[in-house]
Amino acid sequence: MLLVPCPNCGPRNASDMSYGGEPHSRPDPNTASPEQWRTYLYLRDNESGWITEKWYCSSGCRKHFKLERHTLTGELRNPPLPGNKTGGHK
Amino acid sequence: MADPPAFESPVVTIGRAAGAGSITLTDESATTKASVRAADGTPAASALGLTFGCAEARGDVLVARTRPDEWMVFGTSQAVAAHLGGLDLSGYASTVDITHSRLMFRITGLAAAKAMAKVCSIDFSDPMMPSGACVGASVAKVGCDIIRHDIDDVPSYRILCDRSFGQYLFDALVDAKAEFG
Amino acid sequence: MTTRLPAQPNEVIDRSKPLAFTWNGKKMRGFEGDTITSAILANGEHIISRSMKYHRPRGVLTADFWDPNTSVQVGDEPNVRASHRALVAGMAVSAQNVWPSLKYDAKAANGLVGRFLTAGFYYKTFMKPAKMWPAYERVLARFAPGGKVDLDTPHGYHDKRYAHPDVVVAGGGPSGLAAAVEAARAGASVMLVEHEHDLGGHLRWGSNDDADALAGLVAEAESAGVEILTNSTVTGRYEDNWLAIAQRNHPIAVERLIKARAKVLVVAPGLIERPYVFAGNDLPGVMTSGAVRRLIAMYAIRPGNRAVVLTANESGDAAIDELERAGIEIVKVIDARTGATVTKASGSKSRVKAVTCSDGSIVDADLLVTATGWTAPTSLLNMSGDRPVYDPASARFFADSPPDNVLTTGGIAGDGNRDELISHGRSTGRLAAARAGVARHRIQAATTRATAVDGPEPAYPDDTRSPLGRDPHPELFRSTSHGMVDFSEDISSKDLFGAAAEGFDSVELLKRFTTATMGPSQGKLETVNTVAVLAEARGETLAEVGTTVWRPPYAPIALGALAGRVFEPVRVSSIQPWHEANGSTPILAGQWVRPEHYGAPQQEVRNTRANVGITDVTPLGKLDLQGPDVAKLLSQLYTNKWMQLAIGSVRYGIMCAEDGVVLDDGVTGRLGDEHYLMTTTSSGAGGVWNWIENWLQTEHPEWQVHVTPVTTGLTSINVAGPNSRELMSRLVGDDIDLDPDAFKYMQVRTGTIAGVADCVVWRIGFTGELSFEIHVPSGHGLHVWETLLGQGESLGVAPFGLEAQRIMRLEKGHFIVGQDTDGLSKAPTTGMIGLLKFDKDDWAGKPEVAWALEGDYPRIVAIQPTDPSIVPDEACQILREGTKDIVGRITSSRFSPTLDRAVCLGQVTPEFAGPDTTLTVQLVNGEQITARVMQHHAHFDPEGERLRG
Amino acid sequence: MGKHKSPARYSAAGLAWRGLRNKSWPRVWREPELKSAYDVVVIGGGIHGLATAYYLASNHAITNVAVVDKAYLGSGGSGRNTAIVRSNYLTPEGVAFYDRSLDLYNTMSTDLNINVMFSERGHMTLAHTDSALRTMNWRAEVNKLQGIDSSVIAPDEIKKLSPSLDTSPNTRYPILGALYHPPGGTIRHDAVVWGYARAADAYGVDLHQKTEVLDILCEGGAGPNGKGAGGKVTGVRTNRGDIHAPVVVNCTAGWASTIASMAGVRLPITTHPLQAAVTEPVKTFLPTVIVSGSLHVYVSQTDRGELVFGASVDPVANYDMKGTLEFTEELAGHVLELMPGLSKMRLMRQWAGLCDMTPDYSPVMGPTPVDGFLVDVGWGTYGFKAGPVSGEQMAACIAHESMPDLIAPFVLSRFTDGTLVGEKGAAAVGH
Ligand SMILES: Cc1cc2nc3c(=O)[nH]c(=O)nc-3n(C[C@H](O)[C@H](O)[C@H](O)COP(=O)(O)OP(=O)(O)OC[C@H]3O[C@@H](n4cnc5c(N)ncnc54)[C@H](O)[C@@H]3O)c2cc1C
Ligand SMILES: NC(=O)c1ccc[n+]([C@@H]2O[C@H](COP(=O)([O-])OP(=O)(O)OC[C@H]3O[C@@H](n4cnc5c(N)ncnc54)[C@H](O)[C@@H]3O)[C@@H](O)[C@H]2O)c1
Ligand SMILES: Cc1cc2nc3c(=O)[nH]c(=O)nc-3n(C[C@H](O)[C@H](O)[C@H](O)COP(=O)(O)O)c2cc1C
Ligand SMILES: [Zn+2]
Repeated sequence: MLLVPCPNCGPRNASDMSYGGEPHSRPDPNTASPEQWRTYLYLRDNESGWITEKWYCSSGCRKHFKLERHTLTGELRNPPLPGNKTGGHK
Repeated sequence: MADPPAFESPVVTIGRAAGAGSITLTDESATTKASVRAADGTPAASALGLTFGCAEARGDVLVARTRPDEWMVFGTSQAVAAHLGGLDLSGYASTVDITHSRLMFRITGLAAAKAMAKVCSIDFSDPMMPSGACVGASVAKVGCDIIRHDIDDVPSYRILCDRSFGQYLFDALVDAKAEFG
Repeated sequence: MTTRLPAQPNEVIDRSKPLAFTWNGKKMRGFEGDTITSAILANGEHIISRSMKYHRPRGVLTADFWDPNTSVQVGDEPNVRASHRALVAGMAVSAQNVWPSLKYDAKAANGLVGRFLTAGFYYKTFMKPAKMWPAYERVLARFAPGGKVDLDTPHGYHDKRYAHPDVVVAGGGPSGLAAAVEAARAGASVMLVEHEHDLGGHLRWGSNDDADALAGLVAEAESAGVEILTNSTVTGRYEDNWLAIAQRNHPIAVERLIKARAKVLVVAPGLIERPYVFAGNDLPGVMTSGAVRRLIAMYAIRPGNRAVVLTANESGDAAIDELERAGIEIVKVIDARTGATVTKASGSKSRVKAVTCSDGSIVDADLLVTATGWTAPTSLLNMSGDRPVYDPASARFFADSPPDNVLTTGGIAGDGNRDELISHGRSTGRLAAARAGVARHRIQAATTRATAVDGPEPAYPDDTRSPLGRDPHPELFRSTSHGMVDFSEDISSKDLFGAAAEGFDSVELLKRFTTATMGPSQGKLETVNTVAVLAEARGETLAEVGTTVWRPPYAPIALGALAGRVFEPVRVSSIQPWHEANGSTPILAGQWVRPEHYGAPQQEVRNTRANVGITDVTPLGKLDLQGPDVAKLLSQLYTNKWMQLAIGSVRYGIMCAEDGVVLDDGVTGRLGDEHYLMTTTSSGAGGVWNWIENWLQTEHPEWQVHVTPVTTGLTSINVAGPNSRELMSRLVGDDIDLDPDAFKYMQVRTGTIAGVADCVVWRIGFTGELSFEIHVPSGHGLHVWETLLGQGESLGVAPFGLEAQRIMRLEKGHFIVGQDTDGLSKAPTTGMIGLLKFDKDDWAGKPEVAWALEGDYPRIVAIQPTDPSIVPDEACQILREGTKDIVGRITSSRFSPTLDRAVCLGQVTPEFAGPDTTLTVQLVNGEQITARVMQHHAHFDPEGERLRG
Repeated sequence: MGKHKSPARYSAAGLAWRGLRNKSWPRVWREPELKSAYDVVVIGGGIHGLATAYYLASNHAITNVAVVDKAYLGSGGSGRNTAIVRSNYLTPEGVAFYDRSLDLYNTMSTDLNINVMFSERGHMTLAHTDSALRTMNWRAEVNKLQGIDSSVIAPDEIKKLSPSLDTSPNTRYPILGALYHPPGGTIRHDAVVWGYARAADAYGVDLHQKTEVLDILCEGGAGPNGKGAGGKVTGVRTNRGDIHAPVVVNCTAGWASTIASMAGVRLPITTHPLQAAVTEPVKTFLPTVIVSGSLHVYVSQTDRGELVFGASVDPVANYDMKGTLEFTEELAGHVLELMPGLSKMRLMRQWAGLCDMTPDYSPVMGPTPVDGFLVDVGWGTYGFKAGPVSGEQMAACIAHESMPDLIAPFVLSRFTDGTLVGEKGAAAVGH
């Protein structure tokens, strides 16, 4: 299980958190075209590589925070365990 | 009408070996509990102090900073009222009485951490969770706040959760501690 | 006939403790310390099973956990590894995969047609006639290997626990033991996990010096405070050194799963001896050198009488010494280091009789020992992301670059004598402890609740261990003949050649086509030979061919252990004990247990409409909202307006997700200037809280709002019916004025009820009756409930359950989110168009709701079947008459006791939504009925006179 | 029609003949040279890519086709799925589509001359709550109208069909009923992949393994290098060189977004691992496929005796296929809820594959804003069963340059038009 570094609580099991996925900025609801609004709703970069993603520390501090994670290797930008590069089955 | 009725605990402890053996489990749900919410820099936050994740006894109340912007205060209703009475809520702070929404158990004994390790993934070793530490975590799949506050150097944890889970969680804790006699 | 040898110096059996057991119904005796197979062998039998496909007799090959053909049934437990499982008194052991018996197996005839049953044969036949495949399939399925599940097996006491050790050492051989000792001495908390019943690894069947060294290491480990787990396996290494450890020796649990977050994992699993591929290599009597040594040294078993030994290494040489010491005749030694080898073993159906050597000689023998090399159990390293590399000089795989928090030592890292192994283990232990120390420092420093760390973070230690050497070893995989490669799957080298020639010539395709390595030993014995055969077939090197993917678990783990004890939280209201004591039928709604009814829901409805009913609605989500910006938050969440809500008023609202789909609904009341109480649906409570925090933290951090969930802090009771005001008047204190003009519909008051202060009461109701919803501090919920019943006796009060509530809401035409709406229903579908306020600047889902209104959205309508007695099931489809075109569906339906007829809600396309439209509804039995769309959503009291009363 | 080189026919007689003469079978497919141009390049050697290529050749005589895969054929979801096949979906669009697939599966063994072991053993989706039961009823009613054999059955009948289930009312998650779908079952997934590959190869389609697409070549688009809306595709760049082609089809499931982004196209997809596991083999005792949405688990028993388990996708987006311990823990807990007698069975192997999840649990098929660049993606956790019909319809779409009716509801543009397909109820843990 991923050990997620919460900026408030320190490293916590991913099961203590809720995953929020890619952040995406919300267009102005009064001027957005259907295409812009639905881009916000549905379209995703879904990159294989480094991404920035949202987490919610639901059982710990209950704060939202962002994390940089590599979706292929599982690496974090600032891993709580030193020396924890992981390869994985790609 | 008559006197205000007595507090009804959500758990039946009788016949469940709660106190047997080297670990005791007690129901402290009737304790008055209050939550204070205040952002950094507000007078209330400065007055309540503490580092996030820490707790301490202050006179006859126990105060825990359970979230970066939340404190919990426990004690008798008078003591809690006295402690919060003078709090300056300006700059935006608020209080909610959570006596009825959160129940509280206390698990005490030399092997209490071992029993907790069967139901909770937090590291209960002394350096990571010393007396005077508190943490929000899942216990037997129920979201809880855990506050360690030892009695005479014997490890003791207070566990708070939503009242409705009371009996379920109590039984899970009785089962977890059974192994340790 | 017994094959037990006289006492051996380091034997693990206790001859003073005989144990009786049965083998295929036959009474036998073994000793404490025996495995099942050593006990069976001691009783003179040597066939343990029949092979999967050809039903060939099979015996002991490796005499350890990975022994491929020694799985047996023990009572209700299938697939017990008999060469690992300790014998217990009274065990009823039987052979698996035999029919009708181990000795006379009818399916052995498969062996005769073996040349047609080449790997993958089933893909090429049984296709015609197509109708016959099910029959063929049933026959094939009868060949499924393995034991039998007894469906009445009790769950057993399984268990789990978490652990946070600094260092976990997988493998308790000399190097693992040494690593554990040094790591513990350096101050680390250490768990040493050994798969076998005792520590020691290969030292357990070594010399007397080995035994002494072992005893010394064990004493060191104990005094250093290492937590030792024997008969336990590190079954998996997952992300961030999250380890699964199966503990099988727990005093009270059948099998316990330990989930350990290790700061450093030391992998010290030693090496697994590889079988050799040649004709007849699966005959009972062909064994690895390790098997022979274990059998003699640990269990005092005479593995045969006349032995041929094929040796390519020290282990083979040691086996020769061991056999000699045990007085077993060695008829021939073939030293593979000189290029000689075995070409064939032949014998009767049940045992080796002769061995053909590469020099052409044929020797009589009933035991053929092979020592042809090692397979590195790199599985845990693979799970750590490492891709081990093949070293042809030593003919095995080595770690390439595992992550820094995974270290290897011992045989998997290289070769050496005992002292060298121990010394490497020790330096590995020190390195592990030092690295774990940095991790501990970092984690502790990042955790505010933890004790403050001393000093700066220590430097991260480099790996300065002097590496173990690598002994040369001949690449010895297959002789000049074909033999078994996968003993559990019955796959021979010939099968593999055939499959490669057919084009299944990458290692992954070869595996899938032939099923090689897919059996219970999961490639521990077979992978390298499989790869070697493929390399031979392709004319490539092993490195070029590569291996398949190793996956968890390292060794199979019981479902019971993975499940552990079941934690399924259950929530109840404070009144639940009363419900249970008073004949309620419980129903599970999410995590909540609630009263569905108290025997007669229709009667509960009638009584509520005629007198007064009370119902426990505690699971309704409740959120305490405080702060100057609550109204802004509400405006953002709900589709309607909230800026002007007066203190003392409540309002109903619908929430949408950003795609305009209805997310939740409920009422929110304003209790004070900056204080509100929001209710949500029971199932929506958690989600709405998260939804709110998301808006507050990520979109509007400038808003000052504090949200506290108080769902269970307030016991909620709905008091409904014409007599409800009278009943309430008997309970409320002076602080609440019940006068209809003072306390109007859609208003909220706080005050005392039945002596309980701080109650919240609002005048709303789902039932359509005059009703009060009271929220009582839960520590007094039961008291208020009982007081209501006591005080209301003369008014005809009776409790009603969820079912009555559903009927009454349906009579009133209130939709339920998630039942009458679905994952595509946008707000307009609810018909609450008046609640959609487009002149508000922003609210969640606003653009989608606006666009939806312009289109052909489906409508929720009230529907009444023409025949009042027919209640169409929920989910019945509404069709365009005379066609199968679906134009809608019934979403809710009940028989209304109030109207004495069926009433429904449904979703229909706009074309069919107009009042008085006749609908065609198809019942579950296929019949069609007609029904009418009603003017109002409410079937009953559409003007709402009763609830305003 | 393309030139159909008859591959060595598979038959019992052939097996006997070769067995007697110790002769091995000819290669299943060629190892062709990589040409510099094809009429169509299909990216992804899973069931979708191979079926598309096969039907292009067999139904439309388009044989100058390459299928490229970065690894071995079937290395994606097609080689690691739990092989459950059924058509009892929720929406009429879904039902019609999957039913056609089932038809193709029914005749596949003879059509492709390889035994794909379609085991029509029946498929049961259990309901443990009222609302689940309501969804089952809904599906049953829609299914019946479309002529699909699918109905809701009561616990006693469930017990008869699958005696290992605990149907007593006193469990934590009592079984209230089940949607029973007799034509559903399992199939030997690898055989399907190999069957399409072998048959496509026989028509002259070139199968290129270990050929990774690194870029999509475009011109005329609004984005950099002529990519993006308004442009058109001219070929692909691979680790083995460039291939020119006017039509490029993205059949890469879990990797769909990575390929689409090479053409400057964004998709409504996130990639999540889905895990599966097998137990050690035991004598067969489980006759049907069992699915429980509330308990997030499904299980069937292979003819080899292992139980094959699956669950719902991992919550965290990932391209890594390691798998987690939590999956096995939850899985075991839930399996034992359903079948308490299995506590002594042992889990032998767990693995994971990647799933391309869409917001409405329906696929994305057909044209994209880049001319000649087509997608057949968004297959989530349910795309194996759709392989045959998708291949057939995508081939038609390419050959006729228009969207066939069966797949028209699944166009990419629905995510800008807002006309989503509501399969979530049937597919979330549907399989
Ligand atoms: C554990 C699991 C269980 C499942 N169970 C079921 C089930 O029971 N029933 C069901 O119907 N469905 C099931 N599914 C879903 C099903 O497996 C997939 O939807 C289906 O296999 C997708 O097939 P495909 O051909 O589109 O993609 P895949 O088979 O995934 O093929 C995609 C291919 O693209 C290749 N590729 C990727 N990137 C590149 C590149 N850059 N260049 C070249 N090639 C590339 C990959 O190597 C891969 O081979 C399951 C999935 C999983 C993971
Ligand atoms: N002569 C022999 O019979 C023989 C056998 C094996 C190894 N060796 C030699 O010994 C050296 C290896 O010594 P060592 O200390 O590395 O190995 P070892 O074989 O002495 O001990 C390794 C131990 O690890 C245990 N183990 C393996 N995987 C495990 C897991 N996942 N969880 C828990 N326990 C696990 C095994 O049961 C074994 O007891 C090598 O040089 C090798 O050549 C000799
Ligand atoms: C339906 C099905 C059944 C399987 N049965 C087995 C099995 O009996 N033994 C086994 O080792 N693996 C089995 N596997 C898993 C494969 O070995 C392999 O793990 C999976 O295809 C994923 O590939 P990978 O592990 O190479 O990544 C099975 C896979 C599927 C899809
Ligand atoms: Zn946190």
